[in-house]
Amino acid sequence: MVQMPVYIGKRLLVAIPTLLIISIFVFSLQKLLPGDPIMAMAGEERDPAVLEQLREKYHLNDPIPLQYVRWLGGVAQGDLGVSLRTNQPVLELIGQKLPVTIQLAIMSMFFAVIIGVPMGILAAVKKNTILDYIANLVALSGLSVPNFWLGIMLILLISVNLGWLPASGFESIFVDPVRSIQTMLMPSFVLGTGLAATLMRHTRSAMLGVLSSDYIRTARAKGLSPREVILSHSFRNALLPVVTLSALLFGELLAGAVLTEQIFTVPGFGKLIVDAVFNRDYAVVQGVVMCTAVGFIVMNLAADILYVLLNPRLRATL
Amino acid sequence: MSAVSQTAVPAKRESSRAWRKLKANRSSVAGFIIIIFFVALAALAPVLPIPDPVATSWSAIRKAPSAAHWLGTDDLGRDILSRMIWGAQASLMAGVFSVAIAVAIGVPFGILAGYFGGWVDLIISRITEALLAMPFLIMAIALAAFLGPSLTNAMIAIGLSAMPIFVRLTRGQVLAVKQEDFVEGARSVGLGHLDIMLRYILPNVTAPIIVQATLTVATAIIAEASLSFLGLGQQPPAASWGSMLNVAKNFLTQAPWMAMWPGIAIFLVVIGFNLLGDGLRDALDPREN
Amino acid sequence: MTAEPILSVRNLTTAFRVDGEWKPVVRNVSFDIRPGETLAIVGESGSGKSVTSLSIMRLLAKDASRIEGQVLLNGRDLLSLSEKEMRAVRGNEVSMIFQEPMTSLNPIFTIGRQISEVLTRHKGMSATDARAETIRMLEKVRIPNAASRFDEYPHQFSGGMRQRVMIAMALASRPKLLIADEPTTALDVTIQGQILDLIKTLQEEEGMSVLFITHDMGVVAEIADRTVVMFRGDAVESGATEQIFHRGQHPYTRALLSAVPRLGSMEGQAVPLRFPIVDTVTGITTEPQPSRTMLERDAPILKVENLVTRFPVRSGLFSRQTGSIHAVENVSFDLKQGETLALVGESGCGKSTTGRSVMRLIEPTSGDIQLDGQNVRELGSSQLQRMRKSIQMIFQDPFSSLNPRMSVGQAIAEPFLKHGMGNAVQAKQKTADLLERVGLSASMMSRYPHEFSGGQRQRIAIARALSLDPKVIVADESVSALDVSIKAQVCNLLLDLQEQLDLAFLFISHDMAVVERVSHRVAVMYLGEIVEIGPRAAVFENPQHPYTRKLMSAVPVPDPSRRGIRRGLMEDELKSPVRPMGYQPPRREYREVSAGHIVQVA
Amino acid sequence: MNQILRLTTALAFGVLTALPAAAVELKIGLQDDADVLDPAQSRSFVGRIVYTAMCDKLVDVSPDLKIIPQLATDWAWSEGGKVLTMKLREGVKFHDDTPLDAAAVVTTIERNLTMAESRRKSELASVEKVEAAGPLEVKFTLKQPDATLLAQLSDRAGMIVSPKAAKELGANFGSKPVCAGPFKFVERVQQDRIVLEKFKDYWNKDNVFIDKVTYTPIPDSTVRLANLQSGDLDFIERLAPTDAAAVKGDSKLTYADVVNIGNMSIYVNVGNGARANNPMGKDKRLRQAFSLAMDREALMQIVFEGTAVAGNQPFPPSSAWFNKAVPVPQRDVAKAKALIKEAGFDRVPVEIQIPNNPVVQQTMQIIQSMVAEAGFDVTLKSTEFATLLDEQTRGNYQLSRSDWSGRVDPDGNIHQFVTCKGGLNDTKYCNAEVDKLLNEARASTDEKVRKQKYDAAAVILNDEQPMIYLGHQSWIWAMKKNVTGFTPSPDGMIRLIGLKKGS
Repeated sequence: MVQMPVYIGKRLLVAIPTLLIISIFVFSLQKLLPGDPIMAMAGEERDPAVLEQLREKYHLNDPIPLQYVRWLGGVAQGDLGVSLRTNQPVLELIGQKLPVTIQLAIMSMFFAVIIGVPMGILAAVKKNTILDYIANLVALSGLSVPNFWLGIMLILLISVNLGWLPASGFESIFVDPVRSIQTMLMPSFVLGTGLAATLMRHTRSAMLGVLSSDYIRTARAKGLSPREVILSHSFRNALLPVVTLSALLFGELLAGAVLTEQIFTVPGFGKLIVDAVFNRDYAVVQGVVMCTAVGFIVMNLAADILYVLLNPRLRATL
Repeated sequence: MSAVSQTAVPAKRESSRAWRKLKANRSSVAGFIIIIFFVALAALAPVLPIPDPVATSWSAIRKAPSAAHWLGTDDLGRDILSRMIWGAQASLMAGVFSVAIAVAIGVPFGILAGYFGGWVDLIISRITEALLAMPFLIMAIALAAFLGPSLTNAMIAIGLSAMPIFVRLTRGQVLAVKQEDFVEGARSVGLGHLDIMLRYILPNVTAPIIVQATLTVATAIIAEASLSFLGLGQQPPAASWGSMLNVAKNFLTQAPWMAMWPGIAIFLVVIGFNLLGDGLRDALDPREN
Repeated sequence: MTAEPILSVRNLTTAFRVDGEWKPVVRNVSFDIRPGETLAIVGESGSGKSVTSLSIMRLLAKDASRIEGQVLLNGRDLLSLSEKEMRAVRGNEVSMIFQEPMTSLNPIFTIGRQISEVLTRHKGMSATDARAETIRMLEKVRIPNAASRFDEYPHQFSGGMRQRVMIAMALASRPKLLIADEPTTALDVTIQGQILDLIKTLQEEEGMSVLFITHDMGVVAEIADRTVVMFRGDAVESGATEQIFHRGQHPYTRALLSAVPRLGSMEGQAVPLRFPIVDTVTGITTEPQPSRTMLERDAPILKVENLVTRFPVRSGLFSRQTGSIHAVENVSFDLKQGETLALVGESGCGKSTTGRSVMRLIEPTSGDIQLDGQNVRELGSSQLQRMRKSIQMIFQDPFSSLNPRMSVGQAIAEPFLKHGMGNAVQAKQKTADLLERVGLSASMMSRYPHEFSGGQRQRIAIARALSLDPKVIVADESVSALDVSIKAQVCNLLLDLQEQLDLAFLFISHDMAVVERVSHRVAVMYLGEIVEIGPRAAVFENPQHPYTRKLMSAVPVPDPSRRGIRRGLMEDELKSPVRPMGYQPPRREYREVSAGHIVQVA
Repeated sequence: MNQILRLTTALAFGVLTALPAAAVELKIGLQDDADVLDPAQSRSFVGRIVYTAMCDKLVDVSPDLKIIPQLATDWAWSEGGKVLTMKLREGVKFHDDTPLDAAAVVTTIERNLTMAESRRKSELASVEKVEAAGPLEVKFTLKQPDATLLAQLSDRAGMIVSPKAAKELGANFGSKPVCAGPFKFVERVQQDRIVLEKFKDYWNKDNVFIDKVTYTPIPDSTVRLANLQSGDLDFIERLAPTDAAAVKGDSKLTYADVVNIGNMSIYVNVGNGARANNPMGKDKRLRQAFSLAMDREALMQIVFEGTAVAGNQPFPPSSAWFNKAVPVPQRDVAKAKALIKEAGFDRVPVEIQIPNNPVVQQTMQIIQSMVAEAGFDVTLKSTEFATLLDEQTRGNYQLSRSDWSGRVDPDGNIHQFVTCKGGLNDTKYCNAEVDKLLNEARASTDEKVRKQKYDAAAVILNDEQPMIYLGHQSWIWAMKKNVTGFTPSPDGMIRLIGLKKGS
């Protein structure tokens, strides 16, 4: 346990080159993507003088490496630049969108966990029975339905035909919690089902692995009931890989959020970044991708730490 | 009394055993049948007695399914059944080729990283990690935007985005296989790195890669649909299921069948690949031998 | 011994479903265990002995197995009980311990919890009472500082200690019957001795019956009152242990016994001696042939001086090296052509690392290795590949030592072709020749490894090693994983090949009895160092170093008349070879006992 | 995290202090998110919709596209169209309670002319200087006569902002815009909403019946409509034509549309770089043939359900500026074929660059199949919009499909596209005669003179066809039945004056 800070420190050190590589990737997009951001933002109104002046203002005429160094310097001081499109500081934009996406993520995870984990356990315990097949089929369906399609269908059914839930929009949870959850129900359900499928399958295979292990045989040889064997001896062990997976799911979640937020007009990260890519709002793209990457790395780290905390062997040998 | 007589020699090969297991798994057979069905449709598209998928008809715009047009017509009066069949080509190709790209790049790098370790591993792993930290679809969108919207470019984008998964998987497998005595044995008889990688490591890491590839085909088909949905995939007048959905979403209330069929087709094919992938996983899993 | 049996197994038949067909793996097995008695079921892999024990406990997967017959525990048929009633039997009336102490305990629960669970479950004890009782049990199985170790996790225990925990757990509910399924197979020989002693002691104290499952005749002789011999699913012979050992009727029993290496059976024998081989069907015995006397040579083919191999241990934020594993420490020996030098010692003593260091599969830290006149440590990578022609290796696990994706013929021919020793035709000829030489048929060339049994695979591995006409072969635990009858055959093969090809073997093994049979000279390793080295007879008949003596006395002797004798082994374990940075290994002094027999004294 | 905290407190505070209980709130669904909320810097169409509620202009435009008073009550041209004098409305206040006077107008116009970030410079390029001729009188002196100036002043260039706020916030004015419109800025959450509330001191407050307006961007028109149907929105703009029937048939909704002042066209690269060297770019007969091969009426019916009208000029046939002597051509495949043959072709290979949006793709696929009958082998090259613009400007295209949202003054819809040095002349078409006609039309304030010039230009352009016009879309709005008093305007704005929302 004494070693935990060292472990975290080590992981963070390793994250630095990863983040640098990501920053180079995103920055080179600026060079790679065709289309002039200034033109894109000008739209119909293209006054060459104004365009030139804007290019100067945002240093877009400088060589990319110089721009990169300048940007990196800013990032080091917590300045991610300003959106070309709205002049808003990127950090502020992120501050606006992050809570939305976090709420979406948490609610989706909630759906994923309450659906995926029990189903996974059931499928593993009832391996090769009809229950297993049904659980598998449900999970596969979750994986196989395109998110955006399910989203559109739900809007049509639940909002338009039945009028049960708002079709889109967003309300901060701090302002109107009820409406906030209402508006997020469908998007998080859509996102959650896909994740639930993945979660279910991993829970199942982790459970199967544990159930066939020697120590479960020992537990059964001790005369423990199936309930004790499954919930106490097996599930906690099976939880370990599932926890790690959840961090990876976070990345999947963000990717899924891109389209889901588009469909449900949830003003989160996904929507922000798609719009930014299409508008060539590079400062936003760079800022958001970096932020996402940091989030992903932090989630991974958190999952690994949790893994260690749940696993006595690693806890000691860290 | 020779050593030979000690045990009855199993006559069948490992591969045929895997094949038998696969055949015994009903759901993977179902998956296989679904895939074969769509592959056959796609392959037979040019010879099937179906209307030209790009032939427009002003008199038959957005007609509901009927005897003349079994699955109805689209916003330009084109026969949806025909477009579905031709679209199957695009969607299946998108799935298979993008995974082929991912495998072709990811596996060699994974082998290099796993086999050599050290600096090679460090660099490859860091880059892989960086790629993984960027959400799949966001990368694909950026790449597709970079390359320009087209089916080929969408496939490249999806392939490149899926590549890190294969690097990571292969690397992990190589690390495991490297522990096997036969690899050390190969070194001890004086084989070079290339020989060991190609003849000792690669053949022994293929099973999980095949499984992952099958499952990734499913993901890639959805990814192509997603990119097409954003207008970055198959371009008109050619059809892919995703681009059909992209158009259909504007006519959801007027012509729901336009969205229904491609949605169902994507669902079926994806579930087919998933079922097959699961079946392969079970069949190739050495633990269950 | 006339009391009613505790357990009475009648016509037990267990079948597994394989690809939709029911395939019996245990057929019509019957035996009784009386109170206080130990019954051993002995057999080689695949004989159905473990399945028998799992069938008794009904621990096999329900949908994939079918059990028929009767299992009477105190007259009650366990096979007819409901699952719920059966749970009250498991861990309560009948307990079980398993082969793998490393994986048989749940890694995320403390050992205290895992033991007291039995007590709260079966005896209705309160948590406090269960804790007290658990600590008593831990003391009973001789775990030092039992109370303080209650809250520790399995990984904090060594293999031997874990097996004690398992035993404590099994005995916590004071069962009438203990089923021990190969409980010592995964343990080092000194630890095995301790555990066997412990089981014997506990059995006397508690008066329970034991069903002991093992493949090791030495262990059988030590522990069992009566013995059942199983062969391919059938109980071929049963009776009092003495009777089985001395008057075994079934050819298989005799084959098994003849193949068992016995420590001390080589007294007065100067050179290695082949195992006698009994045909498992006919019972015809082939008399053992001694190896021919070694030719006198002056120059050793392999000379190792002051070999040191260490692995860095890193920790901290920047992974700085904070210590080293001193795997091989100042090891020197030489090996002449036609000679077998055995490196013996327990797991972790550095014997395998020594073998790999000599071949430079692992880079040694320092020292000098002369192979056939070449300085191995100075070779460049291409020279190294060429050097490997003259020294080859055979590995322990026959299932992992061959590339499963390459046919046997390809595998054997590959080194020959790679080193440009001939063309494809010659390679094929050579492969056929080698296969015949190792007792296989040339027609098997196109088959793949999984089509062969373990013993056959090991023969293939040997053929492959021979394809380069090496002078030295490092055999790393090459017979350890084999069943006893196969082991004997492979040992004989190695001796044949040595004679024919004048090979030098560096024979790495933990099996003292096998070593005694096959080696000319023996080096005993402990914590990375050679503590005693000398001619086989000198070391075995006049062991000097305390560790050598301990090792010798721990080896189970397949002689039932010696049953009941306790070794009185000290209950300590192998120490760790991890040293801090800047650690200076002490200077060692050696003493020559007799010609070539050298012992470490300090 | 501080940011978030501040933001949430601000939000919470905003809601608590919001409006009395019976406040009438109007929720409007927009197609995009607005960009910077500074009239000097803004460039998006939806931004203008928001300004309509927030920022009054010197003059406004009536539904029949006449200039009408707003902040200026009266104006007059003098000295041959080189001086414009405007009288300002009395008693007008900005949202920050500072009074609107001539000085404020001068400050705003100068800000538009000089601020580095200003996008209004070209719109006001003809202005030499602007000065206060009295407390409520402003005088614009021009470099040369410019008839388009009034139309420019009816848009963002004429939106007068609070000089105090402009000075305090500078280029960041958009973070908290202060104007003199009927609604004042409350808050904005990017891509989520812009909230305005009624300005109680608005000069025309008696005609404002809405207390609070929320604009929500929802790009997907289906979802936008779904939100209206589910009651989450009161009003949406740019309904998809395909949904028109559904809205008309919905008893809970009201439908409104009007043909807009913009146009849809295909640019032909006639002189922009190397790729102008293509058959269509080189031979006007092929361009004419292409135009004739299309059935514009059918196109408008199929794609736009009849809500759009066919066209062949920058202005819709309903416009006063449309030259009736050059009517929208009927489809004539035979003539098209003849022209192609005359040009020495049998089949004409054409590559058309199009933005990857479904409606345009649908349009172009129809055109593709229509012109194929005449002999054009069209390849459609879909491109992302950002890339398309870039390629179009750099001349990396043969034909390119582009839309123009339209300007109130005819000049804005034609001059910059086809004059040799026109800022949006991506075809690099250059004809001295056209230049002369269009410059003269711009300089005159006499509508008759202007009409004559535009008609003359239309004849030439219809012959040369550097841009092949397809038609004119309609603005389509849908609202709840209880929303009344909305007047559709061809400029696509949503004017809230007079708009009511019942219970």
